[in-house]
Amino acid sequence: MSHANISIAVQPEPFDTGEMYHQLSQCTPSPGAVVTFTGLVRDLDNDKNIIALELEHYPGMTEKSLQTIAQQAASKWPIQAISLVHRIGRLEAGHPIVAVGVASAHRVAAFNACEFIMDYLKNDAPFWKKEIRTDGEQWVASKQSDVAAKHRWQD
Amino acid sequence: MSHANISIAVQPEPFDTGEMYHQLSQCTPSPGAVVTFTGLVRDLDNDKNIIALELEHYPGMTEKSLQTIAQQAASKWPIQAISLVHRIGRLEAGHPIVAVGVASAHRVAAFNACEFIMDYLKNDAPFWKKEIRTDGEQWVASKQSDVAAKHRWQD
Amino acid sequence: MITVLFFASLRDQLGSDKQLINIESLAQFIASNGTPTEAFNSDQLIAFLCQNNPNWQSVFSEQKLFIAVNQEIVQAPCPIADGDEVAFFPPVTGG
Amino acid sequence: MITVLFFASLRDQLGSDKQLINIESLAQFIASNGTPTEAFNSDQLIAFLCQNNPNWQSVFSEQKLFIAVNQEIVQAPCPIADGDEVAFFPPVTGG
Repeated sequence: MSHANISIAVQPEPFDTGEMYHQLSQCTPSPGAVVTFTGLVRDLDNDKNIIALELEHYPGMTEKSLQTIAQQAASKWPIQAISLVHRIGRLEAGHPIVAVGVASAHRVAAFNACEFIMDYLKNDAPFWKKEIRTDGEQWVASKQSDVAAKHRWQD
Repeated sequence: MSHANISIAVQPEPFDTGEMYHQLSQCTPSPGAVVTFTGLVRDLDNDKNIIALELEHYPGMTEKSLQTIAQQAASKWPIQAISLVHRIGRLEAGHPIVAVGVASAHRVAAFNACEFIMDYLKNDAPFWKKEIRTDGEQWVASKQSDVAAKHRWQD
Repeated sequence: MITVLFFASLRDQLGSDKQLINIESLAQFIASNGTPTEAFNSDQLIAFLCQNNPNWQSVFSEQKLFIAVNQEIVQAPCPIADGDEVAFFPPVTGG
Repeated sequence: MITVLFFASLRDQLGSDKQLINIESLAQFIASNGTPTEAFNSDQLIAFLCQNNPNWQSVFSEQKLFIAVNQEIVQAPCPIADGDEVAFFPPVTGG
Protein backbone atom coordinates (compact mmCIF):
# COMPACT_ATOMS: atom_id res chain seq x y z
CA MET A 1 0.00 0.00 0.00
CA SER A 2 1.38 3.37 -1.00
CA HIS A 3 1.26 6.35 1.35
CA ALA A 4 1.19 9.00 -1.36
CA ASN A 5 -1.08 11.95 -0.73
CA ILE A 6 -3.49 11.90 -3.71
CA SER A 7 -5.76 14.80 -4.65
CA ILE A 8 -8.26 14.50 -7.55
CA ALA A 9 -10.61 17.20 -8.89
CA VAL A 10 -13.04 17.21 -11.85
CA GLN A 11 -14.52 20.67 -12.20
CA PRO A 12 -15.97 23.25 -14.59
CA GLU A 13 -13.95 26.04 -12.91
CA PRO A 14 -10.55 27.12 -14.26
CA PHE A 15 -7.46 26.05 -12.29
CA ASP A 16 -3.83 27.18 -12.06
CA THR A 17 -0.95 24.71 -12.45
CA GLY A 18 1.36 27.32 -10.87
CA GLU A 19 -0.69 27.04 -7.68
CA MET A 20 -0.61 23.23 -7.92
CA TYR A 21 3.20 23.41 -8.15
CA HIS A 22 3.39 25.64 -5.06
CA GLN A 23 1.35 23.17 -2.99
CA LEU A 24 3.38 20.15 -4.13
CA SER A 25 6.71 21.89 -3.50
CA GLN A 26 5.63 22.51 0.10
CA CYS A 27 5.15 18.79 0.88
CA THR A 28 6.64 17.51 4.13
CA PRO A 29 9.36 16.30 4.02
CA SER A 30 10.57 18.58 1.20
CA PRO A 31 10.50 16.62 -2.07
CA GLY A 32 13.62 16.53 -4.24
CA ALA A 33 11.59 16.71 -7.46
CA VAL A 34 8.26 18.12 -8.62
CA VAL A 35 7.04 17.45 -12.18
CA THR A 36 3.90 19.07 -13.58
CA PHE A 37 2.15 18.39 -16.86
CA THR A 38 -0.49 20.76 -18.20
CA GLY A 39 -2.62 19.98 -21.23
CA LEU A 40 -4.12 23.09 -22.83
CA VAL A 41 -6.56 23.80 -25.64
CA ARG A 42 -4.20 24.37 -28.55
CA ASP A 43 -4.57 27.44 -30.68
CA LEU A 44 -7.29 26.66 -33.15
CA ASP A 45 -5.65 28.86 -35.78
CA ASN A 46 -5.22 26.02 -38.24
CA ASP A 47 -8.98 25.60 -38.29
CA LYS A 48 -10.68 28.97 -37.98
CA ASN A 49 -14.07 27.26 -37.82
CA ILE A 50 -13.43 25.93 -34.31
CA ILE A 51 -14.81 28.26 -31.65
CA ALA A 52 -14.28 26.17 -28.51
CA LEU A 53 -14.10 22.66 -27.04
CA GLU A 54 -16.82 21.10 -24.90
CA LEU A 55 -15.70 18.43 -22.39
CA GLU A 56 -18.24 15.77 -21.36
CA HIS A 57 -17.59 13.14 -18.70
CA TYR A 58 -19.23 10.26 -16.80
CA PRO A 59 -19.89 11.68 -13.32
CA GLY A 60 -18.95 9.23 -10.59
CA MET A 61 -16.88 6.95 -12.80
CA THR A 62 -14.51 9.76 -13.79
CA GLU A 63 -13.31 10.43 -10.25
CA LYS A 64 -12.99 6.69 -9.48
CA SER A 65 -11.04 6.12 -12.66
CA LEU A 66 -8.60 8.98 -11.97
CA GLN A 67 -8.14 7.80 -8.37
CA THR A 68 -7.32 4.28 -9.60
CA ILE A 69 -4.78 5.59 -12.12
CA ALA A 70 -3.07 7.79 -9.51
CA GLN A 71 -2.92 4.89 -7.04
CA GLN A 72 -1.39 2.63 -9.68
CA ALA A 73 1.33 5.24 -10.30
CA ALA A 74 1.96 5.61 -6.57
CA SER A 75 2.36 1.85 -6.21
CA LYS A 76 4.87 1.64 -9.11
CA TRP A 77 7.18 4.49 -8.02
CA PRO A 78 8.17 6.10 -4.69
CA ILE A 79 5.86 9.12 -4.72
CA GLN A 80 5.07 11.63 -1.98
CA ALA A 81 2.06 13.38 -3.52
CA ILE A 82 -0.04 13.46 -6.69
CA SER A 83 -2.42 16.25 -7.72
CA LEU A 84 -4.74 15.84 -10.69
CA VAL A 85 -7.35 18.29 -11.94
CA HIS A 86 -9.44 17.99 -15.11
CA ARG A 87 -11.90 20.55 -16.39
CA ILE A 88 -15.31 19.78 -17.85
CA GLY A 89 -17.66 21.97 -19.86
CA ARG A 90 -16.76 24.64 -22.40
CA LEU A 91 -13.10 25.61 -22.95
CA GLU A 92 -11.59 28.28 -25.20
CA ALA A 93 -8.15 28.17 -26.91
CA GLY A 94 -5.20 28.60 -24.55
CA HIS A 95 -7.11 27.40 -21.49
CA PRO A 96 -5.82 24.47 -19.41
CA ILE A 97 -7.82 21.23 -19.71
CA VAL A 98 -5.84 18.97 -17.39
CA ALA A 99 -2.94 19.20 -14.97
CA VAL A 100 -1.02 16.41 -13.25
CA GLY A 101 1.62 17.19 -10.63
CA VAL A 102 3.87 14.66 -8.87
CA ALA A 103 6.21 15.23 -5.93
CA SER A 104 8.91 12.66 -5.16
CA ALA A 105 12.35 12.40 -3.63
CA HIS A 106 13.70 11.44 -7.08
CA ARG A 107 13.31 12.97 -10.52
CA VAL A 108 12.99 9.74 -12.53
CA ALA A 109 10.10 8.55 -10.32
CA ALA A 110 8.35 11.94 -10.62
CA PHE A 111 8.71 12.00 -14.44
CA ASN A 112 7.61 8.39 -14.88
CA ALA A 113 4.57 8.72 -12.61
CA CYS A 114 3.44 11.92 -14.32
CA GLU A 115 3.74 10.40 -17.82
CA PHE A 116 2.09 7.15 -16.71
CA ILE A 117 -0.90 9.04 -15.29
CA MET A 118 -1.36 11.04 -18.50
CA ASP A 119 -1.01 7.95 -20.72
CA TYR A 120 -3.63 6.06 -18.70
CA LEU A 121 -5.94 9.07 -18.38
CA LYS A 122 -5.93 9.48 -22.17
CA ASN A 123 -7.10 5.87 -22.61
CA ASP A 124 -9.18 5.00 -19.55
CA ALA A 125 -10.76 8.12 -18.01
CA PRO A 126 -14.30 8.72 -19.33
CA PHE A 127 -13.98 12.18 -20.89
CA TRP A 128 -15.05 13.12 -24.40
CA LYS A 129 -14.17 16.26 -26.36
CA LYS A 130 -16.48 17.94 -28.83
CA GLU A 131 -15.48 20.78 -31.16
CA ILE A 132 -17.93 23.66 -31.25
CA ARG A 133 -17.65 24.97 -34.80
CA THR A 134 -19.14 27.78 -36.78
CA ASP A 135 -20.63 25.04 -38.99
CA GLY A 136 -21.90 22.77 -36.20
CA GLU A 137 -20.50 20.35 -33.61
CA GLN A 138 -18.03 17.50 -34.09
CA TRP A 139 -16.91 14.81 -31.61
CA VAL A 140 -13.11 14.46 -31.49
CA ALA A 141 -11.75 11.07 -32.60
CA SER A 142 -9.42 9.08 -30.31
CA LYS A 143 -5.77 8.74 -31.35
CA GLN A 144 -3.89 5.48 -31.92
CA SER A 145 -0.74 7.15 -30.56
CA ASP A 146 -2.43 7.41 -27.15
CA VAL A 147 -3.09 3.67 -27.12
CA ALA A 148 0.57 3.02 -27.96
CA ALA A 149 1.70 5.43 -25.22
CA LYS A 150 -0.21 3.41 -22.61
CA HIS A 151 1.08 0.06 -23.85
CA ARG A 152 4.73 1.00 -23.28
CA TRP A 153 4.12 0.69 -19.50
CA GLN A 154 2.78 -2.85 -19.79
CA ASP A 155 5.89 -4.91 -20.51
CA MET B 1 17.73 24.54 -37.20
CA SER B 2 15.08 24.66 -34.51
CA HIS B 3 12.97 27.76 -33.93
CA ALA B 4 12.30 27.09 -30.25
CA ASN B 5 12.37 30.12 -27.97
CA ILE B 6 15.11 29.27 -25.42
CA SER B 7 15.61 31.16 -22.15
CA ILE B 8 18.54 30.30 -19.81
CA ALA B 9 19.34 31.85 -16.41
CA VAL B 10 22.05 31.07 -13.85
CA GLN B 11 21.46 33.19 -10.77
CA PRO B 12 21.87 33.47 -6.99
CA GLU B 13 18.32 34.86 -6.64
CA PRO B 14 15.35 32.57 -5.89
CA PHE B 15 12.95 31.81 -8.73
CA ASP B 16 9.37 30.55 -9.03
CA THR B 17 8.48 27.59 -11.27
CA GLY B 18 4.82 28.68 -11.05
CA GLU B 19 5.78 31.90 -12.79
CA MET B 20 7.82 29.94 -15.38
CA TYR B 21 4.72 27.83 -16.09
CA HIS B 22 2.59 30.94 -16.59
CA GLN B 23 4.99 32.35 -19.16
CA LEU B 24 5.28 29.07 -21.09
CA SER B 25 1.51 28.53 -21.13
CA GLN B 26 1.11 31.96 -22.76
CA CYS B 27 3.29 31.07 -25.78
CA THR B 28 1.93 31.98 -29.20
CA PRO B 29 0.43 29.88 -30.72
CA SER B 30 -1.04 28.29 -27.56
CA PRO B 31 0.93 25.11 -26.79
CA GLY B 32 -0.97 21.87 -26.24
CA ALA B 33 1.40 20.75 -23.48
CA VAL B 34 3.61 22.35 -20.85
CA VAL B 35 5.89 20.19 -18.68
CA THR B 36 7.91 21.61 -15.79
CA PHE B 37 10.54 19.92 -13.66
CA THR B 38 11.73 21.47 -10.42
CA GLY B 39 14.65 20.09 -8.42
CA LEU B 40 14.61 21.20 -4.78
CA VAL B 41 16.92 20.83 -1.80
CA ARG B 42 15.48 17.76 -0.11
CA ASP B 43 14.70 17.85 3.57
CA LEU B 44 17.96 17.21 5.35
CA ASP B 45 16.19 15.49 8.24
CA ASN B 46 17.98 12.22 7.72
CA ASP B 47 21.27 13.99 8.41
CA LYS B 48 20.76 16.65 11.07
CA ASN B 49 24.36 17.82 10.60
CA ILE B 50 23.61 19.35 7.19
CA ILE B 51 22.77 23.06 7.45
CA ALA B 52 22.61 24.03 3.77
CA LEU B 53 23.96 23.36 0.28
CA GLU B 54 26.42 25.61 -1.53
CA LEU B 55 26.28 25.58 -5.35
CA GLU B 56 29.48 26.46 -7.26
CA HIS B 57 29.65 26.80 -11.04
CA TYR B 58 32.03 27.70 -13.90
CA PRO B 59 30.88 31.16 -15.01
CA GLY B 60 30.72 31.47 -18.80
CA MET B 61 30.87 27.75 -19.49
CA THR B 62 27.72 27.06 -17.46
CA GLU B 63 25.47 29.23 -19.61
CA LYS B 64 27.02 27.89 -22.86
CA SER B 65 26.59 24.33 -21.69
CA LEU B 66 22.92 24.82 -20.75
CA GLN B 67 22.25 26.59 -24.06
CA THR B 68 23.80 23.65 -25.97
CA ILE B 69 21.72 21.10 -24.05
CA ALA B 70 18.48 23.05 -24.64
CA GLN B 71 19.27 23.39 -28.36
CA GLN B 72 19.94 19.65 -28.63
CA ALA B 73 16.52 18.95 -27.08
CA ALA B 74 14.85 21.43 -29.43
CA SER B 75 16.45 19.75 -32.44
CA LYS B 76 15.31 16.26 -31.33
CA TRP B 77 11.64 17.09 -30.62
CA PRO B 78 9.11 19.65 -31.92
CA ILE B 79 9.36 22.27 -29.16
CA GLN B 80 7.93 25.79 -28.97
CA ALA B 81 9.81 27.10 -25.94
CA ILE B 82 12.28 26.03 -23.26
CA SER B 83 12.96 27.85 -19.99
CA LEU B 84 15.81 26.80 -17.73
CA VAL B 85 16.92 28.44 -14.50
CA HIS B 86 19.59 27.18 -12.08
CA ARG B 87 20.52 28.76 -8.78
CA ILE B 88 24.06 29.20 -7.49
CA GLY B 89 25.29 30.04 -4.00
CA ARG B 90 23.81 28.99 -0.68
CA LEU B 91 20.50 27.08 -0.57
CA GLU B 92 18.44 25.88 2.40
CA ALA B 93 16.18 22.78 2.54
CA GLY B 94 12.96 23.07 0.54
CA HIS B 95 14.33 25.72 -1.83
CA PRO B 96 14.34 25.16 -5.61
CA ILE B 97 17.76 24.54 -7.19
CA VAL B 98 16.78 24.09 -10.83
CA ALA B 99 13.69 24.35 -13.01
CA VAL B 100 13.20 23.25 -16.61
CA GLY B 101 9.98 24.06 -18.47
CA VAL B 102 9.07 22.93 -21.99
CA ALA B 103 6.11 24.02 -24.13
CA SER B 104 5.13 21.94 -27.16
CA ALA B 105 2.10 21.06 -29.25
CA HIS B 106 2.43 17.46 -28.02
CA ARG B 107 2.83 15.94 -24.57
CA VAL B 108 5.33 13.20 -25.46
CA ALA B 109 7.71 15.77 -26.99
CA ALA B 110 7.39 18.04 -23.94
CA PHE B 111 8.05 15.18 -21.48
CA ASN B 112 10.99 13.80 -23.48
CA ALA B 113 12.66 17.19 -23.94
CA CYS B 114 12.30 18.05 -20.25
CA GLU B 115 13.79 14.72 -19.11
CA PHE B 116 16.55 14.89 -21.71
CA ILE B 117 17.58 18.37 -20.53
CA MET B 118 17.72 17.27 -16.89
CA ASP B 119 19.68 14.09 -17.71
CA TYR B 120 22.26 16.05 -19.70
CA LEU B 121 22.42 18.90 -17.17
CA LYS B 122 23.19 16.39 -14.40
CA ASN B 123 26.17 15.05 -16.37
CA ASP B 124 27.51 17.94 -18.44
CA ALA B 125 26.71 21.31 -16.83
CA PRO B 126 29.56 22.56 -14.62
CA PHE B 127 27.85 22.87 -11.23
CA TRP B 128 29.14 21.38 -7.98
CA LYS B 129 27.26 20.94 -4.70
CA LYS B 130 28.86 21.20 -1.29
CA GLU B 131 27.16 20.32 1.99
CA ILE B 132 27.61 22.90 4.72
CA ARG B 133 27.64 20.82 7.91
CA THR B 134 27.86 21.51 11.61
CA ASP B 135 31.11 19.50 11.49
CA GLY B 136 32.58 21.13 8.37
CA GLU B 137 32.05 21.08 4.59
CA GLN B 138 31.74 18.11 2.24
CA TRP B 139 31.62 18.03 -1.57
CA VAL B 140 28.72 15.94 -2.88
CA ALA B 141 29.74 12.84 -4.92
CA SER B 142 28.33 12.32 -8.42
CA LYS B 143 25.86 9.46 -8.93
CA GLN B 144 26.25 6.56 -11.35
CA SER B 145 22.46 6.59 -11.89
CA ASP B 146 22.79 10.04 -13.50
CA VAL B 147 25.32 8.69 -16.00
CA ALA B 148 22.95 5.84 -16.88
CA ALA B 149 20.02 8.28 -17.25
CA LYS B 150 21.96 10.23 -19.89
CA HIS B 151 23.04 7.12 -21.79
CA ARG B 152 19.46 5.99 -22.45
CA TRP B 153 19.12 8.86 -24.99
CA GLN B 154 22.18 7.73 -26.95
CA ASP B 155 20.95 4.61 -28.77
CA MET C 1 -33.53 -3.17 -12.71
CA ILE C 2 -30.45 -2.54 -14.82
CA THR C 3 -29.47 1.06 -15.53
CA VAL C 4 -27.93 1.50 -18.97
CA LEU C 5 -26.10 4.75 -19.81
CA PHE C 6 -24.86 6.10 -23.15
CA PHE C 7 -22.32 8.89 -23.55
CA ALA C 8 -20.94 11.33 -26.11
CA SER C 9 -21.30 10.45 -29.82
CA LEU C 10 -23.04 7.16 -28.97
CA ARG C 11 -25.75 9.03 -27.03
CA ASP C 12 -26.22 11.38 -29.99
CA GLN C 13 -26.47 8.44 -32.43
CA LEU C 14 -28.97 6.53 -30.26
CA GLY C 15 -30.92 9.63 -29.26
CA SER C 16 -30.94 8.33 -25.67
CA ASP C 17 -28.73 8.86 -22.62
CA LYS C 18 -30.34 6.29 -20.32
CA GLN C 19 -32.47 3.15 -20.39
CA LEU C 20 -33.92 1.40 -17.35
CA ILE C 21 -34.20 -2.32 -18.08
CA ASN C 22 -36.61 -4.48 -16.15
CA ILE C 23 -34.82 -7.69 -15.24
CA GLU C 24 -37.86 -9.89 -15.96
CA SER C 25 -38.21 -8.49 -19.47
CA LEU C 26 -34.53 -9.19 -20.11
CA ALA C 27 -34.84 -12.73 -18.70
CA GLN C 28 -37.88 -13.42 -20.91
CA PHE C 29 -36.05 -12.14 -23.99
CA ILE C 30 -33.08 -14.36 -23.27
CA ALA C 31 -35.26 -17.40 -22.52
CA SER C 32 -37.09 -16.86 -25.83
CA ASN C 33 -33.67 -17.23 -27.51
CA GLY C 34 -33.14 -20.60 -25.74
CA THR C 35 -30.49 -19.47 -23.24
CA PRO C 36 -30.72 -20.20 -19.47
CA THR C 37 -31.87 -17.11 -17.55
CA GLU C 38 -29.72 -17.27 -14.41
CA ALA C 39 -26.87 -15.26 -15.94
CA PHE C 40 -26.83 -12.39 -18.42
CA ASN C 41 -23.99 -10.89 -20.32
CA SER C 42 -23.41 -7.62 -22.11
CA ASP C 43 -23.92 -9.11 -25.60
CA GLN C 44 -27.39 -10.25 -24.54
CA LEU C 45 -28.13 -6.83 -23.10
CA ILE C 46 -27.18 -5.20 -26.42
CA ALA C 47 -29.34 -7.69 -28.33
CA PHE C 48 -32.27 -6.84 -26.03
CA LEU C 49 -31.76 -3.09 -26.48
CA CYS C 50 -31.64 -3.53 -30.28
CA GLN C 51 -34.79 -5.66 -30.30
CA ASN C 52 -36.64 -2.76 -28.64
CA ASN C 53 -34.94 -0.18 -30.90
CA PRO C 54 -34.24 -1.87 -34.25
CA ASN C 55 -32.33 1.13 -35.67
CA TRP C 56 -29.73 0.78 -32.85
CA GLN C 57 -28.36 -2.46 -34.34
CA SER C 58 -26.12 -0.71 -36.85
CA VAL C 59 -24.96 1.85 -34.28
CA PHE C 60 -23.73 -0.91 -31.94
CA SER C 61 -22.22 -3.09 -34.65
CA GLU C 62 -20.40 -0.44 -36.68
CA GLN C 63 -17.96 0.94 -34.11
CA LYS C 64 -15.62 0.05 -31.29
CA LEU C 65 -17.40 0.75 -28.00
CA PHE C 66 -16.24 0.63 -24.40
CA ILE C 67 -18.38 -1.03 -21.71
CA ALA C 68 -18.21 -0.08 -18.04
CA VAL C 69 -20.07 -2.14 -15.45
CA ASN C 70 -20.60 -0.35 -12.16
CA GLN C 71 -18.17 2.35 -13.36
CA GLU C 72 -15.29 0.01 -14.22
CA ILE C 73 -14.22 -0.67 -17.80
CA VAL C 74 -14.62 -4.38 -18.66
CA GLN C 75 -14.06 -6.59 -21.69
CA ALA C 76 -17.18 -7.74 -23.60
CA PRO C 77 -18.95 -10.06 -23.23
CA CYS C 78 -19.04 -9.57 -19.48
CA PRO C 79 -21.55 -10.85 -16.91
CA ILE C 80 -24.32 -8.46 -15.86
CA ALA C 81 -26.54 -8.78 -12.78
CA ASP C 82 -29.70 -7.17 -11.50
CA GLY C 83 -28.89 -3.75 -10.00
CA ASP C 84 -25.86 -3.12 -12.22
CA GLU C 85 -25.09 0.22 -13.86
CA VAL C 86 -23.92 -0.55 -17.41
CA ALA C 87 -22.43 2.22 -19.54
CA PHE C 88 -21.62 2.15 -23.26
CA PHE C 89 -19.39 4.81 -24.79
CA PRO C 90 -16.95 5.51 -27.63
CA PRO C 91 -13.15 5.60 -27.02
CA VAL C 92 -12.35 8.38 -24.55
CA THR C 93 -10.68 11.63 -25.64
CA GLY C 94 -9.92 13.56 -22.44
CA GLY C 95 -6.66 15.11 -21.27
CA MET D 1 49.59 32.22 -22.38
CA ILE D 2 47.36 29.32 -21.36
CA THR D 3 44.82 29.93 -18.58
CA VAL D 4 44.28 26.87 -16.41
CA LEU D 5 41.28 26.76 -14.05
CA PHE D 6 40.45 24.34 -11.22
CA PHE D 7 37.00 23.96 -9.65
CA ALA D 8 35.27 22.51 -6.60
CA SER D 9 37.02 19.68 -4.70
CA LEU D 10 39.94 19.71 -7.13
CA ARG D 11 40.59 23.39 -6.37
CA ASP D 12 40.49 22.63 -2.64
CA GLN D 13 42.93 19.71 -3.06
CA LEU D 14 45.39 21.72 -5.18
CA GLY D 15 45.02 24.90 -3.14
CA SER D 16 44.77 26.86 -6.41
CA ASP D 17 41.92 28.06 -8.60
CA LYS D 18 43.98 29.40 -11.50
CA GLN D 19 47.40 29.09 -13.13
CA LEU D 20 48.70 31.23 -15.98
CA ILE D 21 51.11 29.17 -18.08
CA ASN D 22 53.71 30.88 -20.24
CA ILE D 23 53.76 29.12 -23.58
CA GLU D 24 57.58 29.23 -23.87
CA SER D 25 58.02 27.58 -20.48
CA LEU D 26 55.66 24.80 -21.51
CA ALA D 27 57.45 24.38 -24.86
CA GLN D 28 60.83 24.15 -23.10
CA PHE D 29 59.50 21.56 -20.67
CA ILE D 30 58.14 19.42 -23.49
CA ALA D 31 61.36 19.76 -25.55
CA SER D 32 63.37 18.66 -22.52
CA ASN D 33 61.31 15.45 -22.59
CA GLY D 34 62.23 14.88 -26.25
CA THR D 35 58.84 15.73 -27.82
CA PRO D 36 58.41 18.15 -30.73
CA THR D 37 57.13 21.54 -29.51
CA GLU D 38 54.68 22.50 -32.27
CA ALA D 39 51.70 20.81 -30.59
CA PHE D 40 50.78 20.35 -26.93
CA ASN D 41 48.18 18.14 -25.36
CA SER D 42 46.41 18.07 -22.02
CA ASP D 43 48.55 15.20 -20.65
CA GLN D 44 51.68 17.31 -21.24
CA LEU D 45 50.04 20.27 -19.56
CA ILE D 46 49.27 18.14 -16.48
CA ALA D 47 52.86 16.83 -16.44
CA PHE D 48 54.13 20.43 -16.56
CA LEU D 49 51.82 21.53 -13.74
CA CYS D 50 52.95 18.59 -11.62
CA GLN D 51 56.63 19.30 -12.25
CA ASN D 52 56.10 22.79 -10.81
CA ASN D 53 53.95 21.45 -7.96
CA PRO D 54 55.20 17.93 -7.15
CA ASN D 55 52.42 17.25 -4.60
CA TRP D 56 49.80 17.68 -7.36
CA GLN D 57 50.83 14.42 -9.04
CA SER D 58 48.74 12.23 -6.75
CA VAL D 59 45.76 14.59 -6.91
CA PHE D 60 45.66 14.31 -10.72
CA SER D 61 46.34 10.58 -10.89
CA GLU D 62 43.98 9.37 -8.16
CA GLN D 63 40.60 10.50 -9.49
CA LYS D 64 38.44 10.82 -12.57
CA LEU D 65 38.62 14.44 -13.78
CA PHE D 66 36.80 16.30 -16.54
CA ILE D 67 38.69 18.60 -18.91
CA ALA D 68 37.08 21.55 -20.68
CA VAL D 69 39.00 23.46 -23.37
CA ASN D 70 37.57 26.88 -24.11
CA GLN D 71 34.50 25.93 -22.07
CA GLU D 72 33.68 22.71 -23.88
CA ILE D 73 34.14 19.29 -22.31
CA VAL D 74 36.69 17.21 -24.27
CA GLN D 75 38.24 13.75 -24.01
CA ALA D 76 41.86 13.57 -22.75
CA PRO D 77 44.44 13.72 -24.18
CA CYS D 78 43.26 16.66 -26.26
CA PRO D 79 45.28 19.26 -28.20
CA ILE D 80 45.94 22.58 -26.48
CA ALA D 81 47.06 25.81 -28.12
CA ASP D 82 48.36 29.19 -27.00
CA GLY D 83 45.48 31.36 -25.77
CA ASP D 84 43.31 28.43 -24.66
CA GLU D 85 41.34 28.36 -21.43
CA VAL D 86 41.75 24.88 -19.95
CA ALA D 87 39.65 23.81 -16.97
CA PHE D 88 39.99 20.71 -14.80
CA PHE D 89 37.19 19.65 -12.51
CA PRO D 90 35.59 16.63 -10.78
CA PRO D 91 32.34 15.08 -12.09
CA VAL D 92 29.55 17.65 -11.94
CA THR D 93 26.76 17.47 -9.36
CA GLY D 94 24.29 20.21 -10.28
CA GLY D 95 20.55 20.03 -10.80
